[in-house]
Amino acid sequence: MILSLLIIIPIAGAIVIAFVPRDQDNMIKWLAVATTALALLVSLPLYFGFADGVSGYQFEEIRPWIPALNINYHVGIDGLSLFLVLLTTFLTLISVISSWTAITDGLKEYMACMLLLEAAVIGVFISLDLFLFYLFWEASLIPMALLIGKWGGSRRIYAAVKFIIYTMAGSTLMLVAALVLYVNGGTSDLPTLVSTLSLSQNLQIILFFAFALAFSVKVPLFPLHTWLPTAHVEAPTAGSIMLAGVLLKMGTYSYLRFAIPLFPDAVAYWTPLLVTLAIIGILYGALVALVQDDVKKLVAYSSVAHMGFIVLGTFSGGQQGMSGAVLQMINHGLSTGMLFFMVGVLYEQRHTRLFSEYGGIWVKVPVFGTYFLLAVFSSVGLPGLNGFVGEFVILLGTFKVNPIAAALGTFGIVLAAWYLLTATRKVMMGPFNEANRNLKDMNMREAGIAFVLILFCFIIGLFPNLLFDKINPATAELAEMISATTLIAGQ
Amino acid sequence: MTQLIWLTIALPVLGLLINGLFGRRIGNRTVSIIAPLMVLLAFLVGVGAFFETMGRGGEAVAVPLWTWVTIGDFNVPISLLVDPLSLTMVLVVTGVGFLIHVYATAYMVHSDDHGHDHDDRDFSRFFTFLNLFIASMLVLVLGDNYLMMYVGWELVGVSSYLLIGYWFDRPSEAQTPINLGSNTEPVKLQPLLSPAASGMKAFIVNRIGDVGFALGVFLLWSTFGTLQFNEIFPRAVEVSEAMPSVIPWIAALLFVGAIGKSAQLPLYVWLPDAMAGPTPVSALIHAATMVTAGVYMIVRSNILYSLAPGVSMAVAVIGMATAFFAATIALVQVDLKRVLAYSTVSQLGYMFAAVGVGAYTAGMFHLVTHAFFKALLFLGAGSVMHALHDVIDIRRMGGLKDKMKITWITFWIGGLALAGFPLMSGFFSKDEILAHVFEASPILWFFGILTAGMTAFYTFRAIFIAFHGKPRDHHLYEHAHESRTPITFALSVLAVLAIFGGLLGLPTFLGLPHFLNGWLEPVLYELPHAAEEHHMSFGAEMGLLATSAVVAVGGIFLAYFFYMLQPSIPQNLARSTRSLFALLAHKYWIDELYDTLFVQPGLKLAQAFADGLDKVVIDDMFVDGTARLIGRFGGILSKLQNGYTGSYALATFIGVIIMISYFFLR
Amino acid sequence: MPGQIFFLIVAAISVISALGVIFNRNVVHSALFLLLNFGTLAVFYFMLNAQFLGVAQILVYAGAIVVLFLFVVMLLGADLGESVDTWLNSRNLLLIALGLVLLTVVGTAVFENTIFGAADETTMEVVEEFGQTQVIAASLFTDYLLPFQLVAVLLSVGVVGVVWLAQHQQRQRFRRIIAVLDSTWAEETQRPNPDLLRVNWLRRKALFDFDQVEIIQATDHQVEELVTMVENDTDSWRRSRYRQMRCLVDPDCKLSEDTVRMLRHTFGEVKNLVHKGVMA
Amino acid sequence: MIGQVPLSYYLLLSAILFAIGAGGVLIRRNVIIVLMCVEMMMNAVNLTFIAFSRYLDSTTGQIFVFMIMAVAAVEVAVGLALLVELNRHKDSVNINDFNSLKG
Repeated sequence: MILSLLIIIPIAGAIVIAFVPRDQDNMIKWLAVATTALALLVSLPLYFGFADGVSGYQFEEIRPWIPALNINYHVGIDGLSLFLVLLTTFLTLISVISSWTAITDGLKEYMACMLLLEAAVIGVFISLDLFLFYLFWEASLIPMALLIGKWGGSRRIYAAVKFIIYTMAGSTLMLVAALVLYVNGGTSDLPTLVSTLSLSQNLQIILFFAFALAFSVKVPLFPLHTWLPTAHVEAPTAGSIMLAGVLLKMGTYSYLRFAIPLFPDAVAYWTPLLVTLAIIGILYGALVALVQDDVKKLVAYSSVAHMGFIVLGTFSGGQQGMSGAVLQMINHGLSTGMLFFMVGVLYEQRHTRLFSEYGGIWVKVPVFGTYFLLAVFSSVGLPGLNGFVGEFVILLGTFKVNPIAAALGTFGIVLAAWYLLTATRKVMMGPFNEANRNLKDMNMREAGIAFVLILFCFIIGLFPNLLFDKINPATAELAEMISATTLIAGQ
Repeated sequence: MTQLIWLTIALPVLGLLINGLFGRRIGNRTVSIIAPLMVLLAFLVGVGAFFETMGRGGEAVAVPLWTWVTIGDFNVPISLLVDPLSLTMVLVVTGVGFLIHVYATAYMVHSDDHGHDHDDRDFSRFFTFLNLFIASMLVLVLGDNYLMMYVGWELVGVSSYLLIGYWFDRPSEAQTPINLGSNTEPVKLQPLLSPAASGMKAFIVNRIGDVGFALGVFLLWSTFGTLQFNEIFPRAVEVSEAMPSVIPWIAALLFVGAIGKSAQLPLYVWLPDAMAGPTPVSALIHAATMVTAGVYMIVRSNILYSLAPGVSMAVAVIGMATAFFAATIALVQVDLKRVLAYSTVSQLGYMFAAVGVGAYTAGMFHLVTHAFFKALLFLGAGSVMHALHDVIDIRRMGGLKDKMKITWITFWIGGLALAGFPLMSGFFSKDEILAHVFEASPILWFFGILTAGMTAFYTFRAIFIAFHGKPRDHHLYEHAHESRTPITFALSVLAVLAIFGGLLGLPTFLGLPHFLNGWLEPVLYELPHAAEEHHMSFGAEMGLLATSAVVAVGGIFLAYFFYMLQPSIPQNLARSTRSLFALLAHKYWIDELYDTLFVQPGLKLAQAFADGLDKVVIDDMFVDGTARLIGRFGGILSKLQNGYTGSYALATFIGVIIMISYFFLR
Repeated sequence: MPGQIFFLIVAAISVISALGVIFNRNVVHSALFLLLNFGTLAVFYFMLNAQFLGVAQILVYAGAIVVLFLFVVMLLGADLGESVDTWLNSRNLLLIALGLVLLTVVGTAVFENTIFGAADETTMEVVEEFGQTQVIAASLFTDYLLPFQLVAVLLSVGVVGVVWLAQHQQRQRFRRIIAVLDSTWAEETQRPNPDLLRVNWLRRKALFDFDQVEIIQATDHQVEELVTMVENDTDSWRRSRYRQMRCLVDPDCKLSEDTVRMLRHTFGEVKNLVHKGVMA
Repeated sequence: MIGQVPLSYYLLLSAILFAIGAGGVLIRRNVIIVLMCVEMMMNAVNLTFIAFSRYLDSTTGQIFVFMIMAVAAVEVAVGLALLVELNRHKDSVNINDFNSLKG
């Protein structure tokens, strides 16, 4: 019952907020915080109650949804989605608290959108039925587009429209593929489909392409990524945190949940292309990030690079790569979420994101500086922090199968260091830029959020097994599923 | 005590947390007590473990802490390895580290013009990062698998980035051109990089090396299936027979990491710029400890390098080439710290030459002695800088020996040790390396001896210019004064170590005890069919000893002759060989070369990607392009809706006719 | 045979009157021809034994609808139709051709196949009771009751619609609407004179059809908000008018030069507001 | 006397009337005339209905005509009201002036 609760609570919260009179700002804020906190509390037993070393879905619930078409509301989680759900509830709470003073007009709709977004995203992560998944996949677009469209920057309408149409165009093919699967398999239930399905190799390749297109837009994989910078630049701080922290993971997670198990034979066919695009994404994202003059654009392109790593891990074929990819999703959520939060803190005081406006502010805001530096190090992959574990394991897994790709990927971390440290130098170091003279340091609220975020980074960095013990069974199953078919495919 | 070895890491981390979180509140005095205290305690734990290991006969003990990562068959525990090699490094790191911490407590206090002192602005931040470095270095040396070593590898890289960029708001300073006499036009020098820029440069160049190291670790795992030292080394021989090409690849990749970290050719460029950081940092990180990580790595994986003779020879060649190359640049440097920086690069070259030819103990021996006298020299330079208000250009010094007695004497001792003056620690370690190198290949030995001469020359060039002769800048000279006790205490302890360091490894052919050989013996894996130890004849050994002594003394005398007796010679010589002099002064234009070869093209490519490919091609042409296309297509359709009811009626009418004729005429 | 001759005569009259309705300059004459046409149809209904409908035809069509036409013609004074020669342009010739095509098709269809057993030349004796009003009323109020009610509803809706349309006229029509940015106003709109409406945009904060912008007392941020909203206006009619619109800025309302640059970029011209009277 | 007229005559006549009505709608630009022609088209259809009802001996046709009459009446009423409203706005009766509803 917990999983359905996780969807019901945010929606209920949104409805309650809808009834609060418009001018009661404080009440709305506290209601939103209460709802998200409750959702986080409800999601905690998922971690503690999760049985280690057991493959297969846990906390499963099946209820008839459209009995006539044999489609039912089937939800459940396993190693892949457990931490993504926790990440979602956690980041939403952080986003709500971080937009305490940032949002002034239309606070009611803002908080409602935030809660609905949380519900939709959790839905995506826990649904085990193709159409339920598709429903939540599309549902998550609306609140995000509203967040960008209403509370965004100057070109927000363009960014919101581009965001919707880009993702929508990608996922229409997926719907068609889902229908084909439904027709062939007789049901849209994922576990049964995976076990009973036996499609021809060519059909699998085509269907995989349809699914892959939808997910690649969301990841975003190299050629389909241009919506991300515009969306990030225009989105409000909390919007960016949610977009980077959680929405991007829907793409990579769906690869692991739907594309690979449903079409194992097609994986061998598509892996070279996807790995190449991932590598390009890593190097290209890093290079372009180097010359950005807008901090948010830089972090957006860094997300493209980091997600490239995750795709590289997913298609590394080995269990190490996959587990690393799942862990890296969490890490990217935390470190990029924190980076956006930090940029948001600056934006709230200076209302600008251009590097030229900043410089040498570490003197003026030491606490902010330290947290910003820790966030950068987590993103660069400094050992002891979470980024390192994920990246190392992904590259390790990839090296066993494809040394050249691993070499290029490893070179990617040099570029990552280059553009992130350049950004640090432009913002924090160098001669003090007088424009920032009345910049105030982080207040208790912001420092609290930053501390919690970096604390989790350290915990994952020092004790990754806390997560790996739960992720490994699921990725073991996936890895053996692929290796079985690749053997058959005689590769 | 061995089981408590994890304390050596935990203590600095504790210091780091205390100073970091409560630095401002507990005041600078307490900060400057906590930091050195932690390192001292770590040192004491190290000494305890040392005696225990001595008692145990040097046999390794693993201290597991917790399993870090387990995914399928990839399992990496966090555990510390206590064996002679790691203990040597622990003692060097914590010992020299402690002295430098004590030195820093006084060094980071600046006295302004009218005499009263005030602490550096972020006093606690400096000591936090210093403790962070000690902790990361100990993780590197104590780790008992390659992943822990890699973790330490990156952590020291980060702490060096933080420490170099400590004065992050200082701009880059211009260097006064070198004048070569009245009528010739002076040689202009590029401005020194700002601390922030050199910090970043250090981190990125290190990271390029780390890429090689990481790939080596991946290759290790994919061939051996594990990263534990005690599981890899025993099976190394049998694996190298099974897959002959793998071990050389692993050795080469790991060596790339060593090049990056220990500033060998071609990735040495970051070390000279790292002098922008405070002097204690240069002493600790860029002389004694971090840069020696590469040597430690090769000595640790000695079996891999012994099984890959080709790569080992390459290591030796690169080492010696770096030694020679760096020594030539050091000859003409005008900045005291940069002279010492290039000397460090050169001495590291020696160590790599040693381990390259298989003389692992000689490499370690030189590493230890170098740590002592090079730290001493750096601290001496720091003390001089401190006294002269951060002026480090030797052309503005002179005659300081009367003003700064202790610094002068200790600097002399350090200089003698570095030059390899007989009976000093440097002499024994460098001579042992040269002996082994001679055994391997006389050509390398020849370069080695040449570099030794040059080392002696540039060391004493700096000493004579700075301490002897007439003061060149009277205002500075008036103001110079001896540094306070913590500095002089550190200098004198290091001076003692520099003198008696040699006792660790007296030449065996004279029948004298070589402590290090015995001590490191359990760590070194003997090749089963290794060629038996072919001893050079006694005469040859003696001859080598004599030549290196003569070369050292000759270098010192030459410097004395150039700068004390005939001060005009250097200027005339420089003027006559102007092009060569300018080449050396500009460090063979290497920095500019890298800039034009890698940095600028990288930025241009990035710009092309960002504006060209990203904005125009993908964004405009495909994304917005299709949008515009559909928009235009929609426009055409909308023309049909022209608002005249008449045309609508006509359309319906035509439709009716078509339907009727279809039905009736079918 | 006499029946057929009578039929042909009446048919000729109705066709001629139909053509009369179309090819007539004067609308009133067309209306009268239409009346004649309806009359001939009523005659046909009688011939076909649909007496009730014949009477209904005369009452409804001839009586009510034609009269309504005449009434509207008189109301609007649209007595001058367009000149004849404009009819025979290319488009109309095409229509005539199409009309002929339709006729031939229907004609052939009618003559070729017999229609559902209706014998062509059957001589139908007069069935006395057929077509009587009682018969129609019987079926109307039994199996067609629902349509009957629906027609009632339709008629009432029609009436309501017409009444509303007619009543709609009294709404005031302003000659000019000005969007004003003045934080000193309390109320949202001011009407200095009947056909001038000044709306304080700061209060309304939404887009509406305005002809001019006056910035009297507003901050840079508020002006920027207006410009952003105007930029994102999706109403194509309004978008086309912004370029020609005037924007008057009160000299003592200090705006930063990049706000003024933004205004100049959005509106046609930006001038200083000269205080003629109290209100421009 | 009345019965001799065959059904096809009536159908042909209503077709002609319908065609004239349609022609009128397409050719004329005066809205009132257009409305009149629409009325004519409707009457042509009524005639067909009644002719069929007479020859097929069923009253359904007549019921239908009854309905059509009601619709026609309402249609004219609303049409003219709209015309009056539009006329006040554009003070012209030419159908092509009312073209603001365009793409």
